[in-house]
Amino acid sequence: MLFYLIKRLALGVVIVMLAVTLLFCMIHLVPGDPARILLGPRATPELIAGMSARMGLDQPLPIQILLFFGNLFRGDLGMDVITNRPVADMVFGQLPYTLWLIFTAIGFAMVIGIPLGCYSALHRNTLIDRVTGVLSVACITVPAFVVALYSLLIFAVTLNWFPAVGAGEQGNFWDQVRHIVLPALAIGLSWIGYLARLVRASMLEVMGENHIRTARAYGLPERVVVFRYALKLAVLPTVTVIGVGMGFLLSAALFTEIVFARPGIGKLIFDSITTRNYPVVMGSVLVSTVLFVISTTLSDLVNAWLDPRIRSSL
Amino acid sequence: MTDVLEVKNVRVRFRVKSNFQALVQGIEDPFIDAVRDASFAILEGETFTLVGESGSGKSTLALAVAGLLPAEEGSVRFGGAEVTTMDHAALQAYRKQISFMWQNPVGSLSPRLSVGSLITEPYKIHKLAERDLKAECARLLKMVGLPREFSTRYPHQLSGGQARRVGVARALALNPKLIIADEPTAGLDVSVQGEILNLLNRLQDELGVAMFIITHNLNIVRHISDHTAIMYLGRFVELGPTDDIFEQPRHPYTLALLSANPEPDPDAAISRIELKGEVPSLMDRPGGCEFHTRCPFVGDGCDTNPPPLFTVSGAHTLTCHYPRG
Amino acid sequence: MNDALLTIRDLSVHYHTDRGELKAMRHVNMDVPGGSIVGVVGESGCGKSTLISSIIRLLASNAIIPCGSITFEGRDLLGLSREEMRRLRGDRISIVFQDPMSTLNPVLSIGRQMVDIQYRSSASRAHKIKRATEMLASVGISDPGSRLKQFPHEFSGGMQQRISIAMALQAEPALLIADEPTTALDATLEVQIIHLLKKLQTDIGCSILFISHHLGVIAELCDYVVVMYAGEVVEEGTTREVFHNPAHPYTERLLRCDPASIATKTRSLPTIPGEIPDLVTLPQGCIFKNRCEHVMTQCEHLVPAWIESHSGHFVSCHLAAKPGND
Amino acid sequence: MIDILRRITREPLGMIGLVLVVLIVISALLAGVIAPYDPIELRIVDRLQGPSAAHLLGTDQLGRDLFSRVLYGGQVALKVALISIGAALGVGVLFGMIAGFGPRWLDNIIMLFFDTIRSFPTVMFALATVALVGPSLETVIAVIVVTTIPNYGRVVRTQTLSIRSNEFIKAERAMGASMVRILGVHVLPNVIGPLMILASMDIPTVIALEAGLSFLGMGVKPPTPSWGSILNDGYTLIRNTPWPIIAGSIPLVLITLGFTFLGESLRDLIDPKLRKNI
Repeated sequence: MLFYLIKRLALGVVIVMLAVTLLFCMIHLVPGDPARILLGPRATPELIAGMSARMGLDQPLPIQILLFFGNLFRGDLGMDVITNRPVADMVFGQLPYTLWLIFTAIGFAMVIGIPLGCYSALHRNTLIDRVTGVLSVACITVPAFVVALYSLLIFAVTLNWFPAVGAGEQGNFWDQVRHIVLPALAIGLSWIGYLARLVRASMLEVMGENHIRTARAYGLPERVVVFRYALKLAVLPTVTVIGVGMGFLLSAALFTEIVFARPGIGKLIFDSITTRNYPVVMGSVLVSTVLFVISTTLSDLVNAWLDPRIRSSL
Repeated sequence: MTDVLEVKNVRVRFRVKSNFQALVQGIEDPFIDAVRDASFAILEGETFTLVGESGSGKSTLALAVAGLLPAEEGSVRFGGAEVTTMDHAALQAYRKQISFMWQNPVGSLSPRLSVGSLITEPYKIHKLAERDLKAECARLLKMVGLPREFSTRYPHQLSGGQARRVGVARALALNPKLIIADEPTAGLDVSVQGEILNLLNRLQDELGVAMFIITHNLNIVRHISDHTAIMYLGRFVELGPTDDIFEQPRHPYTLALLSANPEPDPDAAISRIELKGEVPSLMDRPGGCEFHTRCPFVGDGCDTNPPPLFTVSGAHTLTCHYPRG
Repeated sequence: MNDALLTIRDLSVHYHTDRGELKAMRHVNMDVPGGSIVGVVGESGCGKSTLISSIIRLLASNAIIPCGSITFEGRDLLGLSREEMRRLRGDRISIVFQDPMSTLNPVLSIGRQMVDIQYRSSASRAHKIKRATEMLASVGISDPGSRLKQFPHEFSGGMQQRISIAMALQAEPALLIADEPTTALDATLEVQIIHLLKKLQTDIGCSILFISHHLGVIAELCDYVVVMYAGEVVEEGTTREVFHNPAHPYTERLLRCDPASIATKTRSLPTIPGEIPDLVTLPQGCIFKNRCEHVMTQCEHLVPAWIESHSGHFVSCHLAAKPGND
Repeated sequence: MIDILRRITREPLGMIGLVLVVLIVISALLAGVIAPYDPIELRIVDRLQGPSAAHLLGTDQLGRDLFSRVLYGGQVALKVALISIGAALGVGVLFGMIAGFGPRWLDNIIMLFFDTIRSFPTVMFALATVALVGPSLETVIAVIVVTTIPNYGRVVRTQTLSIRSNEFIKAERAMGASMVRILGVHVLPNVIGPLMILASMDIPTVIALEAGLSFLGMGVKPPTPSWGSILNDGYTLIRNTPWPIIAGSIPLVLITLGFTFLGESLRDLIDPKLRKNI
């Protein structure tokens, strides 16, 4: 178990390092000098050289990467070239907003999606199952930013039920809740459909397995068969999917943060890209990558905790 | 008669732990021996059968013989040539002279190919496609007793017995000198098992091909085999002419296997020999005689001394401290 | 066999398929007397699994039962409500399935599962655990107390089958259905399981409906035998009668082609040529006619009746119906 | 093939999917014929009109006919979807089969790269790339190809691994068949079916991604019409008129629904066991 954990963490570190290296290579390989792009066409060569030095771009590529990792170990993600603030402060200042948004969205999707999927599986081919099925597909297929636009249009602009922009007043819990409803809905809607379908499919599969037949053959009440014997197995794939889904969640969060002008890591990335602020882009992408690695590792651990077969093969 | 195949002291090892895991968990040997010290020979045109239960290493030995798994030690000689040290080209030539029939009748046929393409697959692999493949296909189908129309069917449209026949036809395609058949009757009904065994017998009579059959069912062996070896935990425990083994089984394990398939007669005196417990793990082989943990006739020294080789008569040998009979 | 525990009369089961109605089981009659072991023999496609599923009423959703009755302890199982049927399962009727590896829930411990199925009892949890421990010990699992905490995958196939038997017999049912319980196991383990079943049956005094394709095992274990072919019961009687005087040509051929029954070496083993007929488009007349050596004119059109050729020995064959043929 | 088509049309959802897909594909292809106006022609006089007989979906802030822009936007969406999925499929199949069939170390390396690419949230990766290279259709396609390869690669690898342990592959090996022959004749035909279904269900995802990037102003360059840029116009005009949002989202939702329904009925017909989360 400990061996597995160490292996997973080592792999995660390798993936993050590889990702950073790839990004550096990309910056280096694509035509155009980031410093020149940042400063605009009328910048003097001296200015550009100065900016290159500030961004660390005057060093050879391997040195740049090494320097970046060296700073990383000290918790330093570099400096924002425009405001001269540490990137780490900026990123970690924005991160809680995004995390709250993602957790609210996924929590809300789980609370609705999983029971819906179970219900559909157990009442297969009934009207409700079919309606849920079609609605789930519809939910999955509508992109998050379209949902965001419509909820903004309907609930914020037209009906004026919820605020349209921002994350709410610091320290005012209810205001923050009011501000998170629409963005979380925008992200979570497709996940409701996704989880409902996933749980339905895996529930149907589990209900067809031999051990469920055994449980029924021993006369266990259907309630016990479903909730104790089948459900635990049926949610296993959900854990993996949510773990891997961190990437999609972050992408969706980016759109909703922009649409609702909400602070967060997605908005930070977008804003720094429009201002060509590379250190901030770099830092935010790195943090997102780390988030992804953490969430997949966590989901594997939860799976191992839920499934003794995985646990003992570790 | 000359040997087609001669196997001497073959040992096959599998890695079960990575070196790192072994180091962390303090295991000295990250390998297990799936086959230990196996020696036998197959004469031209005769059938040799290997009997053993799951985990006995019988299939592993067959794969090593076919050059599909490396042997750690020992030699496999086919027509005088050493198989274990062959390079790629020599192995390809070797594979033209042997054919391997796999356990699962339907599962060993590529699901998206028609029976016709399946049977002529060996010609295409060995670039002998200039032959008239249609005629070859018809000839092979006739040999195994399937109508010509079968060449357009697909594996999932075949019954187990029919699929097995297709497998036999494919095995015969390149006129091999040796056919290795892993559980040729597995998954087939009793009434169909007879058909397949009869087919193999008939083909052997007609073509003079040598056969190496692997099975867990000692009772089918009597009718098809010239020599038989019984394997337990990767070792031969009894080896000899089939008739001798059936007339005078001497190893307790052989006796147990024979009695495990009782006659279908309610009045027959049932003298089933019940073995204790289960097959030990290969990672934790018992000391002394490796069978002593399950043997009903265990005696002094069985748990400490390796059993001696005991010769019953001629080629009939076994390893046991206290042979029965 | 009037004191029958389980009586099946004229039972048919069909499945709705894309190709049409698959008549998997037709007009089946059989009895399981109390305290006896009844073997059901047949090759693949004979309807053994349909028979079991219909007794415990866990048929696939596309199955229909056009006719017949299953009487168990005086009650018609087909007439029971789902809830009544559920109450019987695991209490009066229990079952051991073929593939031990997939029979037990992989994410719940053995102890949890064994305690769960005692949900009917009002005994304390400690008492239930004690009962489970006793059951495990009685099927020959050493150190049962601590093994209750383990999960199915931590046991070998033979051990898992022992656990399944322990669970099935925990409530001391009147009828145990054993669906090829040894097919997935090695021959030397099969012996152990057979002996175990026999011993437990004597201890508990239940009946066993033992399904197998293995004639030798049936001969050794069973008091009565039922022979099935292509969805029909073709012969039924005491094991001794059926094995010594097979009245149906299929039984007779099946007994002949078992390689175990042929003690002398032969290069040409007896077989039953031909294939099982398609159960969607059933042929007229006798179901076995296309593979029968003794096929006669009436076999072509007339379905043979279910007749008693000797006392307690039933068969459905035109040969047996001929006067003076027995 | 015709049989599959007939069976799809028998299912209501499959039929709806098919009709939607055919409708949108045809209208995109024939945009030049159907569209009543030039999609990039400015007519400031007509700006911000609601739907009318002249402008079915109204006009945007520059007076451009939204219906015409939606039709032409379909061309962009389909082009991006087909090219990028086709390319990603090709590369993914190749690497997936190599990973699944090749030696263990090669598998590990390929999987490490797949995992690394997967760890970038797609949109952030796309934005970073666009920021470096500048927005264009080619950049969008390249980004989508790079980020989708691991999806297909992983599916192909899993399938190859499970096929590899089948006896029929062992049988081919024992007969001495070459690696190329085993992969091409025996593995590929068994992998490609489920993969095509996955790909057809990915088309909506890719179209949504293109629209998303264009929405952020990081996709196609204006004034080229794209559903995403129409939505972006709608976002900036949200307090003035709802029509650009409605116009941009309708085709997006319809085509995603169409391909999803079609893909799902295909999957249910051909391979009911295939699940989205492989």
